[in-house]
Amino acid sequence: MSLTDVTTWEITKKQYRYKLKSYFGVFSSLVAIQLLAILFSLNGTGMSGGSSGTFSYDVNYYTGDIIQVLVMIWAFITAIIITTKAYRYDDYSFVTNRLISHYSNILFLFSASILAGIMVFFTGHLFRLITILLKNTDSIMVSELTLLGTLKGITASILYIFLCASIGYFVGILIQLNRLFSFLLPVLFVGALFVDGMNNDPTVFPSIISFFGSENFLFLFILKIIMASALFYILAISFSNRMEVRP
Amino acid sequence: MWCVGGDVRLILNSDSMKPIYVQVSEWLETEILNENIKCDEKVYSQYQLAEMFNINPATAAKGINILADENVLYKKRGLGMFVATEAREIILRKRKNTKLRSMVKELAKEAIQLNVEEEELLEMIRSLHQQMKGDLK
Amino acid sequence: MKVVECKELTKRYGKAKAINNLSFELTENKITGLIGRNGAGKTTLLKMIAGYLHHTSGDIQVFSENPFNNLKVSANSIFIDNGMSFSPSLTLEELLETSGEFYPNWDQRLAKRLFDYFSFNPLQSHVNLSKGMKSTFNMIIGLAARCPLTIFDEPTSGMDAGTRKDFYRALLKDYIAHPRTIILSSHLLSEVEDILEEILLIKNGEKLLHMPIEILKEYSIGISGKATAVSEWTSNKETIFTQSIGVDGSYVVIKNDCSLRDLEIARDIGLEVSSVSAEDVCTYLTSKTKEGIDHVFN
Amino acid sequence: MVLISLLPILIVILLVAGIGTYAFKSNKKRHRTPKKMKWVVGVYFILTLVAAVLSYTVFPAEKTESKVISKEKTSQHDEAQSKIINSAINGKLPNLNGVFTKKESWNFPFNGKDLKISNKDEQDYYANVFVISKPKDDGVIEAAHYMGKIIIDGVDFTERKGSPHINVNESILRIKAPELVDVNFTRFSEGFAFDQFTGRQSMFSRSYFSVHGNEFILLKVPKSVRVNGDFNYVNAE
Repeated sequence: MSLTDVTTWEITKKQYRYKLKSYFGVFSSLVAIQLLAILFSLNGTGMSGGSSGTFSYDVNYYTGDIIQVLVMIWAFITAIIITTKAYRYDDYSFVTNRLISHYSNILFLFSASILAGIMVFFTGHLFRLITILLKNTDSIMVSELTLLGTLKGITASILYIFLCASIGYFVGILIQLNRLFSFLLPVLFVGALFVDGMNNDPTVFPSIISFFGSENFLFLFILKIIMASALFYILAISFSNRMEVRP
Repeated sequence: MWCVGGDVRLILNSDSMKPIYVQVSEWLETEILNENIKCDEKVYSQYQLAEMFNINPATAAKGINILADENVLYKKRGLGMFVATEAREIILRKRKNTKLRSMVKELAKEAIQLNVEEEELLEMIRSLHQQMKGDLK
Repeated sequence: MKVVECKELTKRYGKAKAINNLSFELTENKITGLIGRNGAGKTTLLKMIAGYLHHTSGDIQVFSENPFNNLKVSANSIFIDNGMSFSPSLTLEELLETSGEFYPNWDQRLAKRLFDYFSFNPLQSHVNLSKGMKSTFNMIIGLAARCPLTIFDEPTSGMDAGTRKDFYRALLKDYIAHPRTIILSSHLLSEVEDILEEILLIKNGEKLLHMPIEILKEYSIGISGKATAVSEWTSNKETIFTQSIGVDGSYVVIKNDCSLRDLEIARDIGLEVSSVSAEDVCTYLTSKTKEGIDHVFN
Repeated sequence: MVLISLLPILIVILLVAGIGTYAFKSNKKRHRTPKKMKWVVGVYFILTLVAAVLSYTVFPAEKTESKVISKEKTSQHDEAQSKIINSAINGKLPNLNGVFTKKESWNFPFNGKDLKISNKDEQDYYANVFVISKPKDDGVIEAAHYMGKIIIDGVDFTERKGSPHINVNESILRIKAPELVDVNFTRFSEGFAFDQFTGRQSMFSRSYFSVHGNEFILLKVPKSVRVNGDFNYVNAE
């Protein structure tokens, strides 16, 4: 009997390649979400107008914010779903262990975030095109990004999506550990929102959001996202190390 | 008597009470008696037998080993099992002493239960024996 | 070399013990049948060997390592059951290719030929297969992977009679060509006994016996005759099963540790001595009471 | 209040969760061929790609690349304009320093002694008028229209707005409103992730800011001309 020796990295690569194919369904839900986001965005996010003497103006604002936000929620949900039984055990039909399963999931989520981020950018253009065709305005203002700006924007978009995925992954693992969390976590979250906003001066959530959102240096932003998502993944991995397969 | 080849698997009846390795060894004995395998010829390996009869190779090996223990087969190192020169005699002797004897014992027992007298039984055996001898020829 | 080694292995679910103080060893390149009734703990034991579940106490070693969450064990073993989860995004053909990437001994030619023999559609998805077809497909993966430790948990569930026969034949032929350690669990011993070398019989998570299958066939003998005579003759023997037949007849299965002399005495006092098939021995050993289901109606 | 403001967010989250779970999970159960799924995603991706190409090429919108003026800049403009106007009202016209630019100028020969400024206009147009007395009598009224930047939501519309019509008839200088300018535009942004690192408004400080642009008319009149009407005398610095 000759036993095969394999390394973690070698199998991680194989599992990752397998997951790219086997979790392909996430992208069909991504398409559905993006179409929904376009629908929501068609209303525009705002209007402003005014006049002074002989000069008057009306501005309709359209942003890709909704697309971005919905895709972030999608990433969150997707990450939860791949921790559920139906998906978690796919890799156990082949060679793996817990750590490899996590590593390949993280790699998968990262790749999915990259693709989703790029698709957010393109979907933004699809949305723009649809709006142009539907709208009758004498002028369309496109604050066109430079190539560098575009790349920075896509990077930021991807990282936001990835952050949501890592939170979702952590939440998913908690729920797999104990079903109670699926009830407890939303209650805690909404409860915290209420408590925070009780005196009409929320501080905790805005400061968490501005921790990322107000960071104008891309490098520091990347660092913050990586640190935060690494934290969630490390917690998820350490919590799930004793979990059994198909018990 | 045996239909070798084709559907060999049918030969072995796993429902029969005899352990399969005994059946394997008996099948080999019959092959030797019928001179399908001759003296100093190689017999089937345990793997060939396992495949033929759809049984575990270890079971087949046990069947071979019985014959080896009885000196029907001998081992050539690295080459496998071969039929001994005196194989036929050993088998015939054994069958007479064990198989035939136990069959006769059963026969006698049944005859006693059915109140068949010794003479009547012997007569039955005699006539059937002659009839079958003729048939086989 | 020992492939699987369990010492006082116990697995507890809450208070219930699925596996209780189980000790056994499986040596290299044997086909072992894990036999037991439904709920005996077969699947739990196999999943512990495959490294899916962890044990509560005792010790379990596969390839001399603790199998739980162990990459070496995972890479050198394969666990086939009908709960195997495959992504619906991959076609059956792609699943075979993926398996080939993971298992170094994978025989794509064998896989493909079995695949064609059982007339699978390469473009189909695993979820769309019927139960029997799923089992057949999983079995192809289990065979073609040629893992040093191959575990089949109730592999034939849902298969039709013909496919079962084909499967056991294929398993045996591939085993002869490429010997490896195979564990086969089943509640139907008669179906698998011919291809087994060893049998591990468990009941309520405990080991009843672990021995070569041929020895099991001589493990016990059946005695039948007049009830009084039978009970007298068997009074100092270990009975496994009793059944009354007719008005005053009875059939008793005892452990076969009597001498030839004993048996001749039995014959002489008019008792009938018969051998007991391995299947029946297992049924009797694992039944709830010594009278079997008749107990309920008495 | 908090509840009401959270409600739509919660509804959206639930909706997305529902769709995401349904669209993804149903793949596990429903009979669907893997190939179809790949088609759907592939076609959508190509569609967005085509859309991106079209939105860059076929629809050449008014592109304001790198012309977007930040909020800070805008308020700087606003302050600078007010400062100059205030100073001028107090009699001192400071250096314009590019805050105001001369849009149009006129020269009117004038030999009268009194000049009346009429900037009453039916269109409710009003512009400050500042008058500088020239050191000598050269018989020419020099008029100029100065305009500060009009910035609406970061976009400079100064060019769009025209100058008023000015003419001198007998002793009356009339200021007539320029043509009405109505700007109606649609503004796109890729989303907050794109705005965050491109110096545009970040996601939390987004407000619709604008400077409507101050304007004034500067008259230089001969020394002896007396001006009356609505105006301020200023001295240029």
